[in-house]
Amino acid sequence: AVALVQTASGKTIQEGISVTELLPDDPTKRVGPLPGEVGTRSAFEKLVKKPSEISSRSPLQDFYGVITPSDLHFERHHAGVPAIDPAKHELLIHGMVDKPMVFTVADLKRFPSVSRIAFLECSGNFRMSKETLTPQDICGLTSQSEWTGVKLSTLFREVNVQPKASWFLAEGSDAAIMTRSIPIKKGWDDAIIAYAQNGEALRPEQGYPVRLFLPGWEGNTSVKWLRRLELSDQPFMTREETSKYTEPVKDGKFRQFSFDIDARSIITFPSYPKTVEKGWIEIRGLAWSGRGKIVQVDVSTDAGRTWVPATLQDPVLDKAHTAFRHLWQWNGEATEILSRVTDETGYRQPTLKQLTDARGNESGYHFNPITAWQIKPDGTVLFKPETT
Amino acid sequence: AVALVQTASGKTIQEGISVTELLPDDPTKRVGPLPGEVGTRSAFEKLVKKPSEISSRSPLQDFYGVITPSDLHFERHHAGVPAIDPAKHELLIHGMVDKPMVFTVADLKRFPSVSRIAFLECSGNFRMSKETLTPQDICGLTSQSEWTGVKLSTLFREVNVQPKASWFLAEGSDAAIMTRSIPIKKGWDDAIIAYAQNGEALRPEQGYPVRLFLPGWEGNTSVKWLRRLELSDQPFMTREETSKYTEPVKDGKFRQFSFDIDARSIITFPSYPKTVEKGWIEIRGLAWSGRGKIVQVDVSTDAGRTWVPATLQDPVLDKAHTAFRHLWQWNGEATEILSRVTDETGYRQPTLKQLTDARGNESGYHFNPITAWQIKPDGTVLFKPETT
Amino acid sequence: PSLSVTRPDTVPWPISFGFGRKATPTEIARLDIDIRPDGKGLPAGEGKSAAGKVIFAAKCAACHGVGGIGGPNGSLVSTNEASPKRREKTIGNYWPYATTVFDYIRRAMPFSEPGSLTNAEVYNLTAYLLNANGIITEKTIVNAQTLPKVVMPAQKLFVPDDRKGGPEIK
Amino acid sequence: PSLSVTRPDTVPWPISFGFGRKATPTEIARLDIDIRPDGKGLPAGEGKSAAGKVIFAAKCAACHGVGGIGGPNGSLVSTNEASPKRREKTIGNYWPYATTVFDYIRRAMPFSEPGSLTNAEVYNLTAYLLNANGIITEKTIVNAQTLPKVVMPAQKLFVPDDRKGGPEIK
Ligand code: HEC
Ligand code: HEC
Ligand SMILES: [Ca+2]
Ligand SMILES: [Ca+2]
Ligand SMILES: [Ca+2]
Ligand SMILES: [Ca+2]
Ligand SMILES: [Ca+2]
Ligand SMILES: [Ca+2]
Ligand SMILES: [Co+2]
Ligand SMILES: [Co+2]
Repeated sequence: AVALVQTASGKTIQEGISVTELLPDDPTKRVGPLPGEVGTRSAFEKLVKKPSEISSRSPLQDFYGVITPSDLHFERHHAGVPAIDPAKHELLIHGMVDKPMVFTVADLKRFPSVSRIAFLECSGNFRMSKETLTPQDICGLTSQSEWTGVKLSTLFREVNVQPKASWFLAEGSDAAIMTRSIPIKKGWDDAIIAYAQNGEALRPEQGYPVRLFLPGWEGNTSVKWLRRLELSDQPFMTREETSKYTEPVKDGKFRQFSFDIDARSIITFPSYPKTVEKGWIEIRGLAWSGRGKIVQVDVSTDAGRTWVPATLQDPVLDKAHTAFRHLWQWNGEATEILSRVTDETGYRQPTLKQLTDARGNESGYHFNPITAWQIKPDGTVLFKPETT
Repeated sequence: AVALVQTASGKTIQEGISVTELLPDDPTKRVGPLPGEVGTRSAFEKLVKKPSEISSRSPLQDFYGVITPSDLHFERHHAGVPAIDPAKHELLIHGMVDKPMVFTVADLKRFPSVSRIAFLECSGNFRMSKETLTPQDICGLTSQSEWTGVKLSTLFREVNVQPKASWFLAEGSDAAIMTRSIPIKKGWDDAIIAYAQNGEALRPEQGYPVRLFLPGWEGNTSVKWLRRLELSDQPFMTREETSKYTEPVKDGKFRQFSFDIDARSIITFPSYPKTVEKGWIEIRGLAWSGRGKIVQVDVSTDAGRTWVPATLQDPVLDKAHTAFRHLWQWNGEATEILSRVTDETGYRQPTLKQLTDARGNESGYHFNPITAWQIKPDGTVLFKPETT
Repeated sequence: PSLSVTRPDTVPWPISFGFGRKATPTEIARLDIDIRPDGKGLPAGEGKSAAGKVIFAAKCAACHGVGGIGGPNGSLVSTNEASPKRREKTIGNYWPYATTVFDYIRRAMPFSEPGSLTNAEVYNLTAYLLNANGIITEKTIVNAQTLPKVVMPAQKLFVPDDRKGGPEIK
Repeated sequence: PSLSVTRPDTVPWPISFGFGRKATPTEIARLDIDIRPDGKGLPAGEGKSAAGKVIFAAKCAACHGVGGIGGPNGSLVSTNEASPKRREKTIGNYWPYATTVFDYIRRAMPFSEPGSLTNAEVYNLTAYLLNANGIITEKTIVNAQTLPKVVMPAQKLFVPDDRKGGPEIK
């Protein structure tokens, strides 16, 4: 038997240390906590989402790579996170089907499964009020996970969806009984009834025990805590697809059922509130498109006058946050840095001016403008609220 | 302002509920906890590593997809987990270099970075004592993360490694001051000085704040809590590459510096202690190789008489756990199910008999035999200790 | 189906995996609470504005303002703001279907006691909010027949998304 | 270097990024504790088996057994087991280099007080363990000159990995 030296206190240090508390000068002289059941996050890493009353934003500027730690996945819900016993939870599929059926969570896990790494973004993911915004503030309502579940098409076959069905309603079991109407094509294409995220069961905030996951579509359509799907020959016109999640376009009209997330990118380093030093800087960021793979990210380090393609981190996945990097030698002069993504449909991320020109409005859902950061001669980095 | 209804109590339910405690019958009638700073794991999910005094095994049978949740990444350390203040931690590179240098963690993060999804496996990852073993028991010393850091080659260039250097020593700052000698070629090829894992800083158990990561190599060589690299023209013959991490081969000899993880696969579902029912079963598992990509996984459902290629989950990545699946209709009769991987070098996972024939021994490091599960007529699933 | 296959993509996909159970009409009815624009799903019963006004004052006004205007959780009733830009979105000026009013109130309101209203209360509240927004008269009886026929002022404002990917910014 | 490039793979890689600082000889010396098989790294000083025996009894035997045999954390000294299969791996029968004994004890032992031994204590313990395993005599003085010259019985047993991938099972 190994002598268990300082296990408990070592563990206490690891979990509860305050920055002022003294660590051992030399960690090589003190045996640390031995292997445990569940790992910890270092007490030196203060990673938190930024909650408002209706959402909680992921700290994009603190992330590395493209996987969002599950406990830092953004949250958006309309009546809080329900507490659900997975043994009692069921999914009902009915309406225009030959065999209306009920599936327990255990049933769902028995079907052929699929996993994919993909982003999930709220379509209301844009803010630009002031210079002192972080990437988290500007667009922290996007996160990425490896999602696992059963393809909805598999369940459609099981219940025998009728040929005339053209939409389906997805309904959650939160206190908002969230509902959205989804064109049936998405259900056949790549919709997943997901029960797992980043290797383990969904987190409660992400729909535990089962949610709809619609790759590339506005987050609200991926209904969490899913309890019911009703097949129909028309949309249900729920409050979330009429009064909400519709956006002003030209001529006083409002666009409805705008599901796809338009291609977008943001530089996450350097960004406010970080500061930089003269010399070599690796500009880093994320780019994604709800319409497929991204094909190129351009970076400008001269306020948009010239653009250089950034390096994309392999593998570039379909409908997934993709990391980009661009090596830049900063000469210490004031400038602005920007990124601009192009996706495989040929869509190039617009400027704010292009967006407002096209829609005649300065806000609304599905706002994905190029984001610029001002670099000041003293190394301060500030968001540039207007990029027109 | 939204009325914050039952936030605290809802949160308590979510975090601390016992299975016996009553949940609301209908979660749609109770507003749950509103968006928070850090997410939770459902209290219904009991995910734990299995600790011994020297290691802690990942619950492979409980995972979905290929990402291992960071707090469930296997642990293997020789003197516990050190508590390290990242602001004080430094990496020294010296020996056969023109410019011996010291890098703070902040310095390391400024260099060009790279991310990759790859497995990490302890080469001592095999047990077969009895029938009532889970995948976690048999080979839970393997896990997968998205690792981010600076390429070691970038640092080699920075310090100007001398042409005659052929090995380097990697040294940790745990209480074992873990050391391994690594051929310099690996340092130039794909070694990473990693500071992040699955989107966030390394976890303390995985080397916080900085570790060596050698894709595809036996886990012990990816020295954690890295404090020093010394370039040399010979190996240092540390205790971990002589007395440990060497394995018996033919003629009473012992193999040293066997770094590559040989291709391996295991069926994680169905597996002990799960039971199955007659009918359709999706056989699921993981396959990986330290020598590159896997190209095929064959599954046998008739005790090894015939084999069928399984479906591989895209993307198949280099030196990465890859999920495989095979749809099987079980007729209720006793049988055995097995999986067998082939990697891109043409290596096919051996049987235990092939391994023992080749090495003249029945145990040792780098044991990667085909693993069989017995399916009993009552649906019980048991490990088959001998697969010869 | 036999398993004598050698390629995974030719694995015979069964007609049915046989997992899950048939849903009974009773359990479907218990969950099938949605209301479609054509009125499908509306329950028996009816409501009137006057009755709804009383309920609204008691259960809703604290969050949505007296008369549905100006509460901390947003107005539900339109006023005549000078500038359309500053105009708050309400049932009167932004909701394309009257059935949504019934559906949403019944599933989600009042925020702190969701699911507590009777169908009659929801009919009354629906009548009240439609009347307060000047869409129906005070006398109109709202029920499964009349509600789907209410034409909402905002319906003509909504257009479906016609973007298909590609270079267009729209 | 200029940045007038259009392809990311042609970004000029600087000779130096300029991050980090030069290491001073003092700070290198403080961390450079490893011992190579050729003796590089061995400090001044020396040790003898008799002195090591006393230290071992006080600081090591509780975990590694009296005389280095049979403790809860494993034997360090060989016995003559009949079957080589059951034979415990020890310094005497499994360690290919004597320098590793000094290096490992100094960096990691005693388990509960790592880093607490003086160089002289480590030399003495090394001498004791080599002598107890019948590799050096009781009189041998162990120091930076003599230790690398000790030929370990197990050295000839170790072979490097010669597998290169490919179908071979080895
Ligand atoms: C405790 C506060 C509260 C009470 C009481 C309350 N509501 Fe609400 N109501 C809200 C909140 C908050 C929202 C927005 C919910 C969301 O974000 O999805 C809302 C949204 C609504 C909406 C949708 C508004 C829109 O334009 O999309 C309607 C309609 C509504 N409430 C009606 C009612 C009625 C009718 C009652 C009473 C029976 C009521 N509410 C009581 C807080 C309240
Ligand atoms: C409190 C228990 C404890 C004490 C006291 C202790 N050791 Fe150890 N020793 C261990 C453990 C545990 C290991 C295995 C460490 C590992 O797993 O890496 C070990 C390993 C060793 C090894 C390597 C054995 C091998 O074959 O790889 C040597 C040599 C050693 N100890 C020498 C000593 C000496 C000399 C002392 C006294 C100065 C000492 N130990 C005191 C617990 C102890
Ligand atoms: Ca069918
Ligand atoms: Ca939309
Ligand atoms: Ca150089
Ligand atoms: Ca090895
Ligand atoms: Ca319905
Ligand atoms: Ca040295
Ligand atoms: Co929403
Ligand atoms: Co080890």
